[in-house]
Amino acid sequence: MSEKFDAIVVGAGPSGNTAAYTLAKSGLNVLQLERGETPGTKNVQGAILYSDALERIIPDFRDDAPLERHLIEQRMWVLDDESFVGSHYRSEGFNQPPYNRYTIIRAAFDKWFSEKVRQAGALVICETTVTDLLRDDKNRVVGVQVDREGGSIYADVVILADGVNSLLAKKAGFHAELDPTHVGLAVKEMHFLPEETIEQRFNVGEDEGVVIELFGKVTQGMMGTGFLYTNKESLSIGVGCMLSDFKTQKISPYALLENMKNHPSIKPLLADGEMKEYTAHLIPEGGYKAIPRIAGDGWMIVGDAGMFVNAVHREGSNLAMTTGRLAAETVVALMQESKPMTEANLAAYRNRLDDSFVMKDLKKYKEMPEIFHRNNQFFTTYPELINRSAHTMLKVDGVDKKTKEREIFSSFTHKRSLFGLMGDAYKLWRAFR
Amino acid sequence: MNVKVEEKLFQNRYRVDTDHPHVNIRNPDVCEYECKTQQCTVCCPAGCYTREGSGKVVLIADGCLECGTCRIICTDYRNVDWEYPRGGYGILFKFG
Amino acid sequence: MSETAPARKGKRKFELDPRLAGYKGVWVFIEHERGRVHPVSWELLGEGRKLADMLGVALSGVVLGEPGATTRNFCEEAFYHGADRCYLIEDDILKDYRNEPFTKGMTDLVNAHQPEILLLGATTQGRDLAGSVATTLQTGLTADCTGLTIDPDNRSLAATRPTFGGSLLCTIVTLNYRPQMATVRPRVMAMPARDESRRGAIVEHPLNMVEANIITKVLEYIPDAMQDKPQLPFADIIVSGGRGMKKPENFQLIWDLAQVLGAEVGASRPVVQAGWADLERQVGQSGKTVRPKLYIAAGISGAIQHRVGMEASDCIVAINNDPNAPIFDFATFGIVGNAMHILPALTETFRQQLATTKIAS
Amino acid sequence: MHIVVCIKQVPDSAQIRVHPVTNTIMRQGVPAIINPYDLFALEEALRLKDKFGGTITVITMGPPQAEAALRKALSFGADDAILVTDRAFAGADTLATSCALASVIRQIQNNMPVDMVFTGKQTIDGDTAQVGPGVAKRLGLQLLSYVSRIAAVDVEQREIVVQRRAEGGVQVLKTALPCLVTMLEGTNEMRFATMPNMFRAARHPLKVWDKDAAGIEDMTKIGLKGSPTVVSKVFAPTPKSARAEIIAVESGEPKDMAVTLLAKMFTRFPQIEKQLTQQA
Repeated sequence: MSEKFDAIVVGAGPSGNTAAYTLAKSGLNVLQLERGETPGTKNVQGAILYSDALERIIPDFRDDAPLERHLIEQRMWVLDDESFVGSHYRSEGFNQPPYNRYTIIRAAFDKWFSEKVRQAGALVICETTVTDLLRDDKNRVVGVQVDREGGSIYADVVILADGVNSLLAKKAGFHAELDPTHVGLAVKEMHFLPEETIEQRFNVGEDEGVVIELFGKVTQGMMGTGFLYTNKESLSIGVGCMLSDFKTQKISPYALLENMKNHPSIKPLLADGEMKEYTAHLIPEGGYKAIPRIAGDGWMIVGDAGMFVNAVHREGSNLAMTTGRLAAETVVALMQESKPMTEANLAAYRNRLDDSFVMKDLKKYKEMPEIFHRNNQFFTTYPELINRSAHTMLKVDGVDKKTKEREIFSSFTHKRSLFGLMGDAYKLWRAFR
Repeated sequence: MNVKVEEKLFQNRYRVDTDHPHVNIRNPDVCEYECKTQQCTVCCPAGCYTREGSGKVVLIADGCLECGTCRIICTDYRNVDWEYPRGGYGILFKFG
Repeated sequence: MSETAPARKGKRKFELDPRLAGYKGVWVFIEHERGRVHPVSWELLGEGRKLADMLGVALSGVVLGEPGATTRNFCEEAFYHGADRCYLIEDDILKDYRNEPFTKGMTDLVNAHQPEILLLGATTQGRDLAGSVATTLQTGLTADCTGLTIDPDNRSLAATRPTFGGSLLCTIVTLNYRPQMATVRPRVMAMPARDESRRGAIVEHPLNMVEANIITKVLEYIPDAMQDKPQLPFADIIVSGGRGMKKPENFQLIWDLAQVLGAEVGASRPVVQAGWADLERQVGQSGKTVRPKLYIAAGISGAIQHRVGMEASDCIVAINNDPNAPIFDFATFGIVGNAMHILPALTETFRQQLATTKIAS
Repeated sequence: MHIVVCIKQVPDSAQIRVHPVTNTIMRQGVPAIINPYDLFALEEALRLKDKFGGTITVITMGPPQAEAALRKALSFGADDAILVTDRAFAGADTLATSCALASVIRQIQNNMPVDMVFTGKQTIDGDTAQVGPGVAKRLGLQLLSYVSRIAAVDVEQREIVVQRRAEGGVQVLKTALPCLVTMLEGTNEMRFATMPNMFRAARHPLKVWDKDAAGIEDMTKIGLKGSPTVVSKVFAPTPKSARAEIIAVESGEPKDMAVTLLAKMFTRFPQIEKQLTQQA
């Protein structure tokens, strides 16, 4: 009576979809289980899509994927309470197809992606929460238990793409509860505006988009960033900070977002918009050192569940897709050689990951999270100093520039010793190296 | 600033599983008498946890965004039982 | 669009099929249950009067019921409320409302006397009947209307109704079909003044049915008062309590006010969760959706879960000691204060008020 | 017993918002769901099937995307599903819709007699409550609308007893099969689908019928052509006044607040005073 598949993929986000797609394309009998009403209804992202990872499995995705705007301009703003110092990078190079980065709306995008998974031949079943993993007498994972009557389903391998909370792996004892220093909490709102208004306000043409990364006082001293992305007819605005910081603060996440929205430099961008959704989501930002065990007898972990996020570059979905693909390719290779899905055989997944940009990038920034954790001046003192410097420099008030420079220098050293400044610079250089 | 999270949640779509709350406080006494910070009442992005005058923490998870914050920040007492809602229930993001 | 705005260009000039020109007059179905006419019927006579006057035609009531003084009295009352005429079918078969005989009676009357407009209440009875009658007559029916008027260009009935759960309104016309039928939501149209000096003509008609041929039988009628289950979705007045009532004992204050008002008692989710009130009484997202004339919310903050279940109420009175409570953002009237003090005062004031009106009437 | 359940895929109207400033309708991100009232009908039909056995055929008329609604109905336990989809049906009002649905049910009946037709009391997008009565009339079925409870079914005698919501109470009605039932809300709770049914629903080959398969002969009776009513205007309602009028009195006495409230309330809402007087 019980159903048996070659592989079960738990979750229909970018990692799960890529895994299920890759497996099904290779002719495997795949079941994908998703707890949302439709794929996407439980998923939250900023959201920016990096073409490369998707292109590798669906080269012509641009033909029908619901893409919002391709990004031609990146702004970085460092804010204090009433001003910001910013850099803008805009290039016609980004405006030549095939485009490299797009804003997307996940509910629509995930639904599209899932349709591709179905077309590839996987059986996709939604509204079904996997509550546990099934084990055999040797403690190998042999399937999943879902929250429905008659819900024991078997498979040679189970790919856990169940997101940042990674409840299944935790329940199975594969890894421990997340540490608040390893996760960020982001809250986001969707503000709808007419297309033309967005294009005028952000100085872009049809289908062209802008990303604004926000640093400084918007996080009120916590380690984190804000963001504002342009979609076709909406803006995604959000702010995220480390949970460990939230844990010691007396400001609620929604108040933080509300404050940010009311910053004099941001408010006009949102004016007259219609807020249509408020979301919250955790981001696994523990980096390389926090990556748990990612494969064992009959199971593998992909995407957010495995901490595969590059917090420094705010990349996640591309890592998710890549891990999903590499996990699936590992399974396909083993199946072709009729090898069992043992821990030893599935270790090939880790090797593939190590050879990919995923692990290389994460390794490069492995010190980053800790540096920021131990040095909150990056989020408090510096933004204020930078803004004050700009103000001093730009204000025309009869004071000569040399004196101004001296004032700026002394305000830096006053707030933070010369040693401190040099140390910070060194730490950042080390981490980025 | 007086921010009303209700106004924000009003925009969202939910299918509440009335008889099956997916988040529960394990032992309410721990929240009331032992936990000094009651940080869940601050950090929950949906304001699901409220502190009553008496010091009791009341949880109504209908507006839950299923982020997991409350569970993870409860490091001292591990007093939150947290599961995903039954299939199809809970928050249903329109945009995500 | 302002009323003086010129007619839109290209608006099709509508010519009524000459075969339908014989349809004249405005009819209102006089709905009754257990010897009592549903107030919506009088409201419709008030509205029908305006339409009939605009068209320069007669306004008629349609009464179907068992033979006797009660049924005849409905016709008299219809005249008092504005009807010029009443079409009457008296038959024992029509003692209780049933779809089959009422549909036959109504369609026979329409075919015999050809009204141009037929209005019914958007009640369970009116909608049951209207759907069957319109299908039998193969004519257009606009359901659950909140506004009626006559298009001066072509004498047709323009019926406005909410759609998509009330977030939109649309105006609907019935073109080359007669009669133009509409069911109208109760409590939307004004109640006309009752004028006992008004008289009218009764036009009688036979039903021509035998009970043996009617398949559906009414075994029993159970009045709501006989049922122990609260009937929140159908209540006209609801008094609800929330967590701000502090203690389960204080919830008695809610019951006291409800008793004076003849109201149902509602509750917010936390209160039900705490066991102060039955799940049956929970208003909101995971409870009941209500739409009373008056909703009194005491100690309820107005969280979204509650709001979605009651915001369609005609009048919302909120009592809360937190002036920033979200409920004040959408309530009609607000009292900032301690519910434990305000509720007894309200109960007493209502009691006095009602005692006075009782003496006066 | 063969029960046909008519369902409709509708936009989740609870998600449609009117912009508070511009007073325009915000349509973005409004999902399509099974009309909630139809779920009560489906569940009631499933309960009859649990009790007496038989077959449940779910039908829906709509665009190809309505497939999702049918698959969901299959997952709850329906046996078969028919998607009636054809451009010719577009723009139908209640009269034309009931014509098309009645024709579909006649076609189903040709293969297997239908004992009962179930549907919700109304849809949340149209809110008319008229398609059910219309279909019953066309098929000559006994109409049981606004049913709050199925009290008894006698399969041998082909009789059914139901409670029907009436003004101020419920009617207990007894009638003979075949009949058409429109279900009231809150009468039951949709079951949680079993995993085998989820699998079956995902794999079930759907029947897709166009107007010919649906047995439509007279094209003037369906779609826009067959609709006597025409929408002449769609507009947004004037928004409710934003904030509550706060009742404040100089004395600050609850008693005075109550008196002020009553006076203001009865002025603005004479119907409330009337309601109270009527009750008294």
